[in-house]
Amino acid sequence: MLDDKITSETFWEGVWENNPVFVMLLGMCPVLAVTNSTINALAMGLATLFVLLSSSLLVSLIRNWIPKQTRIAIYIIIIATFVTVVDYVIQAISLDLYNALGAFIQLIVANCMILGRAEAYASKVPPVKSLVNALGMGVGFTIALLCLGSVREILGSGTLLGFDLFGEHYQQWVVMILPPGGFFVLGGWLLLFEWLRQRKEQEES
Amino acid sequence: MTETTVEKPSSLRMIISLTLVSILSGIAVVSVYLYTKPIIDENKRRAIEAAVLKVIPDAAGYQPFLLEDNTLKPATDSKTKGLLFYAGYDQHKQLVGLAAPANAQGYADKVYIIYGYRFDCECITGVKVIKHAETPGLGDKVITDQSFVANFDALDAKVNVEGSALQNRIITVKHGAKTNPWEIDAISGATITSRAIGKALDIGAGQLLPQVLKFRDQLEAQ
Amino acid sequence: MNWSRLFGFQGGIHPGYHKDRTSNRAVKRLPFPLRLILPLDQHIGAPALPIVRPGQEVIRGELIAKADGFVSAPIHAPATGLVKSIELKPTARGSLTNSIVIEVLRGDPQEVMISEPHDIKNMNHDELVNAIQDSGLAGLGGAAFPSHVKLKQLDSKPAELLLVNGCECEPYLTTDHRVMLEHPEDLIQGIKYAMRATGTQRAIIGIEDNKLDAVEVIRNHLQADDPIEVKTVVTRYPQGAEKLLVKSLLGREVPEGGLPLDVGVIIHNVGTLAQMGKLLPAGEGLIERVVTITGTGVDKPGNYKISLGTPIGFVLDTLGIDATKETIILGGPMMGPAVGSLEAPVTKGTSGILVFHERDFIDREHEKVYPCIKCGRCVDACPMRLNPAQLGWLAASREYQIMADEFHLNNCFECGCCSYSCPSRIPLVQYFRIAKATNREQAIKQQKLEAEAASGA
Amino acid sequence: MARKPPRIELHTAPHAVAAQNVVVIMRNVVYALLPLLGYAVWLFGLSAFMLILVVLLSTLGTERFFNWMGKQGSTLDDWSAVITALLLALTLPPGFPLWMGVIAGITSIALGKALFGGLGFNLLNPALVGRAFVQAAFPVAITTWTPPFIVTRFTEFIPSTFTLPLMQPIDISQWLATSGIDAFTGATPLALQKFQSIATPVESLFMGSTAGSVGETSAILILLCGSYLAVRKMMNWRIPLYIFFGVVATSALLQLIDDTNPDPLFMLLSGGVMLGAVFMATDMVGSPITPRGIMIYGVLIGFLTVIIRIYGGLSEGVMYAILLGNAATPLIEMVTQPRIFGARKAPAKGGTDD
Amino acid sequence: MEPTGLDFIFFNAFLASNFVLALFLGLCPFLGVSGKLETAFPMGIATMVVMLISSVCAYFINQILVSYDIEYLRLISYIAVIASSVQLVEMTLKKFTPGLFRSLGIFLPLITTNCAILGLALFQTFKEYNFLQSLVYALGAGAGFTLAILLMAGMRERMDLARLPSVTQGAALSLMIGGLLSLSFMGFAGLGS
Ligand SMILES: Cc1cc2nc3c(=O)[nH]c(=O)nc-3n(C[C@H](O)[C@H](O)[C@H](O)COP(=O)(O)O)c2cc1C
Ligand SMILES: Cc1cc2nc3c(=O)[nH]c(=O)nc-3n(C[C@H](O)[C@H](O)[C@H](O)COP(=O)(O)O)c2cc1C
Ligand SMILES: Cc1cc2nc3c(=O)[nH]c(=O)nc-3n(C[C@H](O)[C@H](O)[C@H](O)COP(=O)(O)O)c2cc1C
Ligand SMILES: Cc1cc2nc3c(=O)[nH]c(=O)nc-3n(C[C@H](O)[C@H](O)[C@H](O)CO)c2cc1C
Ligand code: SF4
Ligand code: SF4
Ligand code: SF4
Ligand code: SF4
Ligand code: FES
Repeated sequence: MLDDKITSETFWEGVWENNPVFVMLLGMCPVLAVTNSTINALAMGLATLFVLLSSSLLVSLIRNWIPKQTRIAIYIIIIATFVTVVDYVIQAISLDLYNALGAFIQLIVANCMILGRAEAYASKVPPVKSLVNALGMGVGFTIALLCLGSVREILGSGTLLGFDLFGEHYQQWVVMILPPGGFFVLGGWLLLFEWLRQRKEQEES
Repeated sequence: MTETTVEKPSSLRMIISLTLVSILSGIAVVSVYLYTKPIIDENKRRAIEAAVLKVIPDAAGYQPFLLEDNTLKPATDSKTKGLLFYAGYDQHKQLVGLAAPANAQGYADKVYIIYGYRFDCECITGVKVIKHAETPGLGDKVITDQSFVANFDALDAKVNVEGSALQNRIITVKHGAKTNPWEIDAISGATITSRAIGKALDIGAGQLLPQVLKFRDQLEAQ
Repeated sequence: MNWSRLFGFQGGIHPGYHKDRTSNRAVKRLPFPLRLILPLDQHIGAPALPIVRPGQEVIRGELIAKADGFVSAPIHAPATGLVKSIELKPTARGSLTNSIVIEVLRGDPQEVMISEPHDIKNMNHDELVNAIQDSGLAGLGGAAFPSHVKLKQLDSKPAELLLVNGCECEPYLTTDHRVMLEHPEDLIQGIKYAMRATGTQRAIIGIEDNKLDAVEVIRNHLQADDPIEVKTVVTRYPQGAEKLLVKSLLGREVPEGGLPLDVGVIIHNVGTLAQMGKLLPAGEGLIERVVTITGTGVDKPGNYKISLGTPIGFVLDTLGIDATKETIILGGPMMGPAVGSLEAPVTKGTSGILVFHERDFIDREHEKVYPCIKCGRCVDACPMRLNPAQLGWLAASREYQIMADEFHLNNCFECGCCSYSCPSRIPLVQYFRIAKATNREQAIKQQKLEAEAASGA
Repeated sequence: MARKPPRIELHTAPHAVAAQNVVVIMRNVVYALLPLLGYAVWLFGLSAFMLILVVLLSTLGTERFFNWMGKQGSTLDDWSAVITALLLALTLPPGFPLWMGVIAGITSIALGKALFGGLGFNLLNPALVGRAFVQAAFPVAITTWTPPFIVTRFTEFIPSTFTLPLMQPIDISQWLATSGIDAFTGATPLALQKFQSIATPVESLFMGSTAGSVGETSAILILLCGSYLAVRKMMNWRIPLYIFFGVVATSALLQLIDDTNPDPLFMLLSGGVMLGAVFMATDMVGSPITPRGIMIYGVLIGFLTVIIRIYGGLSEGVMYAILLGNAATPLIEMVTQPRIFGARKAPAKGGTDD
Repeated sequence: MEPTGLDFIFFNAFLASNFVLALFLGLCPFLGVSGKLETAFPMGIATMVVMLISSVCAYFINQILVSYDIEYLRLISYIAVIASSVQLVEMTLKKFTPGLFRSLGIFLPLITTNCAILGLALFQTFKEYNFLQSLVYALGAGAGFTLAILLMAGMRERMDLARLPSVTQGAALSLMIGGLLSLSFMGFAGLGS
C-alpha cells in the first residue's frame, strides 16, 4: 500500500528503477516518433513533464472529491486540457518546433504513462508526494528521450543540439532518423542495459 | 483499493463533478487560446511575410488576394475558398510580382511550397519550402542544395497566347539533363522530391497565372 | 501399367538398398546354440503365460507358454532340451524382460514333435482363427502383432480384400524376397487360409519392382482360378508400410488414427502368410524364422533359418564376426534398433541382423548437429505428410502436447524418412519417440489422477 | 562368458542418413557463387574485388565476434556466413565506399542473424538486412553506379572506393568524365526506365553489360550457377520459378492496364530479380517449408517486386520484396500446413471447438 | 495516383505510411499484444473497427467545431468521443454477440489509450479529408495496423521456438523485429509518387 511519506525513492524510482521508457515501456509512440533530433526530444520531454506534473498535482488535489465512476473521464479531460494548453504555448513559442513535433504534442493525451500515473499513483497520495513522483517520472522520460534523440541525431545528422560535430563531409546515417532507426536505437539501449545487468549478475555470483 | 462495498454516489454528484471539471477545463483552454492566438497569428504572419519577400526579391510589401469565380478580391478571412496569392510591390508601390502557395506529393508526404513570380520576365524567381516530411539529408536538399535553388533564379513560366495555360509546362528532368528554361534540373538522389516541386509549380502556376494576368491592371492600381 | 504411378503416396526416400549381396543366396540353416532365450513378450499385446517349470524337459515344437487372452500369442519350444529358468533377460533394446531359458539337448536329432494335423476344410471361421492363434504366429514383417487378431471377422467392418505385403522396402533385408522365391506354395496356401478366415474374396500381393523374379515365380504358381493377383509397386522406402501400400495399390487413404480395416483391407506380410501355409495343416507352432545377416562387417552374408531364442552373440560367433568392434542393428537400418546386448535373442519380429564397421557407418554422434535450416527436405520426405521440422522445433522446446494436438504427432509411424534426409542431422524420429512416450505417460498419470479423484469423491 | 557389449548402444534408427549435410550444401553454394564473383571482377575490376574482400572480412569478423560473445565455438566452418558476405557484396554498387561495406557486413550478421541465435533462427535474409540497412542509411552512395568495362578498371580504383570512414563518398562524376566514358548517366536500366522511360536492349541485360550492382549483371550466368545448385538438389528451384511467374504475370497485367509500363521480359532480366530469385529468396531459413507455402511465397515476392518498381519511390524492389516475403513466412506457413495422410477434413491448426 | 484519390489514401495508410511501422502510432498494442497470433488478430480487427467508428465521429464533430469556430476544443472532444465510442462498441458487443465480445473484450479498453485512434482522427482533420476520404483512410490505417501486428505476431511466435541469445529477450527483441519490419516496409516509401 502506498503511504504518504516522501523518500528519495519517490523521486528516483521514475528516473531509474522504473524508468517509464526503458523499464515500463510506456508511451512508446512519442519516444520513437519525435526523437530524431535532440532538440525535439527535449521539447517533447519537457512538454510531457509539464502535463504530467500539472495533471498529477490536480488529480491528487481533487482525489477525495471525485466519484469513482467518473474518475477516468475526469482524468482524461484534465489531461486533454493541459495538453491543449501546451499545444498552443509551443505554437506561440516557435512554429518550426511545432511543425517538427507534428501531431505528437496532441498525442500526449493518449500517452499511457500519464493516465497510468494519474490512476495508479496521483489519485492515492497527497499532492506534494504526487508532484515529486511525477517529477521523477517526467525526468526519467525526458532522459530516455534524450538518450534516443542524441544517438539518432549524432549518427543521423552528424550534429548534437544542432552543432556540427564532424565537419561538412560527414556522411549522415539517414536510417537513424527514419522509423527503423528509432526501433533499432531503443532496442539497442535495452540490449545494452540487459547485457550490463547480466554481466553484473555474473560477477556477483 | 480494498473497499468491499461499492458505494454508489448519487448521479447528481457524478454529473456535477463532470460538469464542473468540464467548465473549468473549458475556461482554461479558452483563456490560453485567447492569450496565445495573437502571438500565434503574428508568428504565422511573419513566416508568410518572410517567405513572400524572399521569393519576390524586389518586393518591399505585399497584399493578399483571392481569386474566386473569376473575380479578384482582397483576402481577409483565411477560410474562404479560392486561389490565394500575395501581390508584391516595391518601395514605390509598383507591382513587381506575386507569390502563391502550392503543393504536391513528394517522397513521404505532400511538399508545401510558396513560389514567387515576376511580371517583367514572366518567370518564377524563387521557391521556398514551407513544410515537408521528406528524408532529412536527402529530400531536404531541395532547400539546401545551391545548384537546385538556382533553378528558380529565372524559371520560364510564360502564359500561352490564348491566355489559357502555360506556354511550356514546367517539368523536372534528371540531374544534368536541363536544356530548356522551363525545365528543372533535379537533384540526383532526390529526384522524387525535385519532381514534387516541379509538379507543384506546374499545377499551381499553371492554374493561377493565366487568370491573374487578366487582373494585372486591377492589381497595379492597388 | 504401373499402379503406383497412379495412386502412389507422396514423399518417401531412396536410400541405398544393398540387397544384391544376399538376395540370390538360398536360405541356409544355422546350428542350435547352447542355450535359447525366449522372451514372453515377443509379440505386441499381453505377454504369454509360461506352462513349464525350471528343470522340465521340453520337446522341439512343444507348447511352453500359452496366450494370455485374445491379443496375445503362445510360444513353442524351438529345440528339445531342459528348461533352465524363467528369469529376466536383456532384449535387443537393452531393457530386461521375462524369458524362458532352454538348455539345448546336445546330440538330439531335434525332430519336431508330431502334433495333430488340422482338418482345415471343415473348420469354421472362429476355429480357423483359434488355430492360427495356437500356432503362435505374429507378424513377421517386423511389428510382431499377433496375426490372428487381424483375421478376426467383425460384422461392423467387413473386410473386402486381403493385401499381402511383399515390399520389403528396408535396405539390406531380403528374407521376404527369399521366402517368395523358395516357398511360393506355402505363401499361396497361407493366403487362402487367411482369406477363408476372414471371408474375403480377393487378395493382392504387392511387390516392389526390384524383385521381379519373385513376381514371376509367384505368378507361375498361381492357378488360373485363384482369386489372387500379383502387382508391382515402385521401389521406394517406406512402400511396405501398410497405409502406404494400401494407398499405392488401391488409391485409398486409411483415415487418420484408423486401421486398414477402415477401408476394408486386411494386410499381412508374405513371411507371415508363408509360415501360416506351412504350419497350419500340421498344427505346428512357430519355432524359427528367416533372418538376413549382412552389412559391411559380414564376410559371409546370407539368409539363415534361425531358431527363435538364439542369442545374437551366438549367431555372430558362428559366422565368425567379432561383434565387439562393430555396430549391430536388429532389423533394417531405417527402423531397426541398435543392439544393446549380445545376449539378446532372435525373436518372431527379427527380420535381419546388420553388422557395420565403424568406418563406413555414418556416425550421428560424431557428426555435428546443426540447427534446423528449414530446408524442407523432411517435409518432402514424410510419407504421412506431416511437418517434421515444425514438430522438431516444438520438440526442442518440449511442447509435446502441442505436437500431438496441433501437428498430428500420433500419425507419425516412425519410418525415419525425415531423420534420413535432414542435412542438419537432427534426430527427429528420436525426438518424436520421446514425445510420444512422454505424452503416453502423461495421459496415464492423468487417468490415474482422475480415477483417484473419482474414487475419492 | 563376460563379453563386451557392441560399440554403439544408444543409437536410434534410422541408422542410414543422406549424404548431404549442412556444410556440404553451404560449401556448394559458395562454389556456385564463385563464377559470379569472377565475372563481377572482370566487369568492374579492382574496386569490385576490394569490396568483396572487405565485406567478407567484416562479415566473418562479426560472426566470430558474436560467437565469442555467446561463448560458443566458431561457427565460421559452416560456411553460411561466407554466403551471407558474398551475396551482400554482390548486391552493392562497385564503387561503394569500403567503410560502408564494413557497416553493411556488420549489420547483416548483427541485426540479421546473431540477434536471433545464429544459423537457422534468423527471420529475414541476413545479407538483405545488411543491404537494406545501408540502403536506408546511405541512399545516395548506394545508388551511385559506374559502368562496366571501364578501360582502366584493372589498374586503378574507382575513387569513391577509398572514401575516408564516416565521410561522404568522393564525387566520381569528374573521374567518370576523364575516364573516357561518355554519355553515362549514372543510372541503371531500371532507373532509366522508371525516371526517363529509356529502354535498355535485352541482350545487354542478358550479358550484364549494364550498370548495376556488382552481381546483378549477367542473367545467363546467374541461371547457370543456379541450375548447378538445383540439379544437385541444394536449392529449391520452385522458388525462382514462382518468382519469375509472379514478376511476369504482374507486369503483363500492369502493361495491359497501361501500356507505358515496361514489358515483362525487361522486368525479369533487369535489376536484381535474377540474383534475388535464384540465390536470395531461396535461402531456406527465411522461406516457407510447406509446398503450398513456397508457391505463395514465390508469387508474392514476384508481385511485390513489380509493384514496388512501378508504384514505389525506388526503382528496384527485389530486396524489399524478399524481405517482406521472409517476414510473411511464418504466417504463410501457418495457413499452409500440409494436408496430412488420411486426414478426415481440411487441416485445422488448433482444435476446432465448434 | 493522385494524393487525394481514394486508392492513394488507402494504400498510403495501409503500407507506405503504415501507422505502426512508419508513423509510430499504436506501438503499445503492437508491442504488447503481438506475442500470439490468436490475440494479435482480434486486436487488429478491434482496432480497425474502432478506427472506422471514431473516424466517422471525428468527422462530424469537426464539422460542428469548425462551424462554431471553436477548434480549440478539438482535442478534448475527440478524446471524449473516442473513449465513449469504445465504451459503446463494448456495450453493443456484449449485448448482441457475447462470443465475439469475449474474444475482443479485453482489448477494447486498451484501445482507448491507443494513440493510433486519436492520431487517425487528428490526421484526417489536418489533411482536410472529406467524409469518404476519411472513411477510406481509417480503413487503410486499420488494415495496415492489422497487417503489421499479424506479421509481428507470426515472427514472434517463431522466435518462441528459437535458441535466442540470453540478452535478446522480451521487449528488446520485439523492438528489433519491429525495426526490421519497418526497414522492410521502407520499400513502400514513396508509393505513388
Ligand atoms: C531511405 C530512403 C530515403 C529516401 N528519401 C528520399 C527523399 O526524401 N526524396 C527523394 O526524392 N527520394 C528519396 N529516396 C529515393 C531515392 O534516393 C531516389 O530518389 C531514387 O532512387 C531515384 O534515384 P535518382 O534520384 O538518383 O535518380 C529515398 C530512398 C531511400 C532508400
Ligand atoms: C491395440 C491394437 C489393436 C489392433 N487391432 C487390429 C484389428 O482389429 N485389425 C487389424 O487388422 N489390425 C489391428 N491392429 C494391427 C495394426 O493395424 C498393425 O497391423 C500392427 O500394429 C502392425 O503394423 P505395422 O507392422 O505396420 O507397424 C491392431 C494393433 C494394435 C496395436
Ligand atoms: C515405415 C514402415 C515400413 C514398413 N515396411 C514394410 C515392408 O516393407 N514389408 C512388410 O511386410 N511390412 C512392412 N511394414 C509393416 C507393415 O506396415 C505391416 O505391419 C505388415 O505388413 C503387416 O503384416 P504382418 O502383421 O504380417 O507383419 C512397414 C511398417 C512401417 C511403419
Ligand atoms: C540456396 C541458398 C541460398 C542462400 N542465400 C542466402 C542469402 O541470400 N543471404 C544469406 O545471408 N545467406 C544465404 N544463405 C546461407 C544461409 O542460409 C544463411 O546464412 C542463413 O540465413 C543464416 O541463418 C543461402 C544458403 C543457401 C543454401
Ligand atoms: S519391417 Fe522393415 S524390412 Fe521388414 S518388410 Fe517392413 S520395412 Fe521392410
Ligand atoms: S518418422 Fe514420422 S515424421 Fe518422420 S517421415 Fe516418418 S512419418 Fe513422417
Ligand atoms: S530436414 Fe532437417 S534442417 Fe531440413 S527442415 Fe527438416 S528438420 Fe530442418
Ligand atoms: S514409441 Fe517407440 S519405443 Fe515406444 S512403443 Fe512406439 S515404437 Fe516402441
Ligand atoms: S503511446 Fe502510442 S499506443 Fe501507447
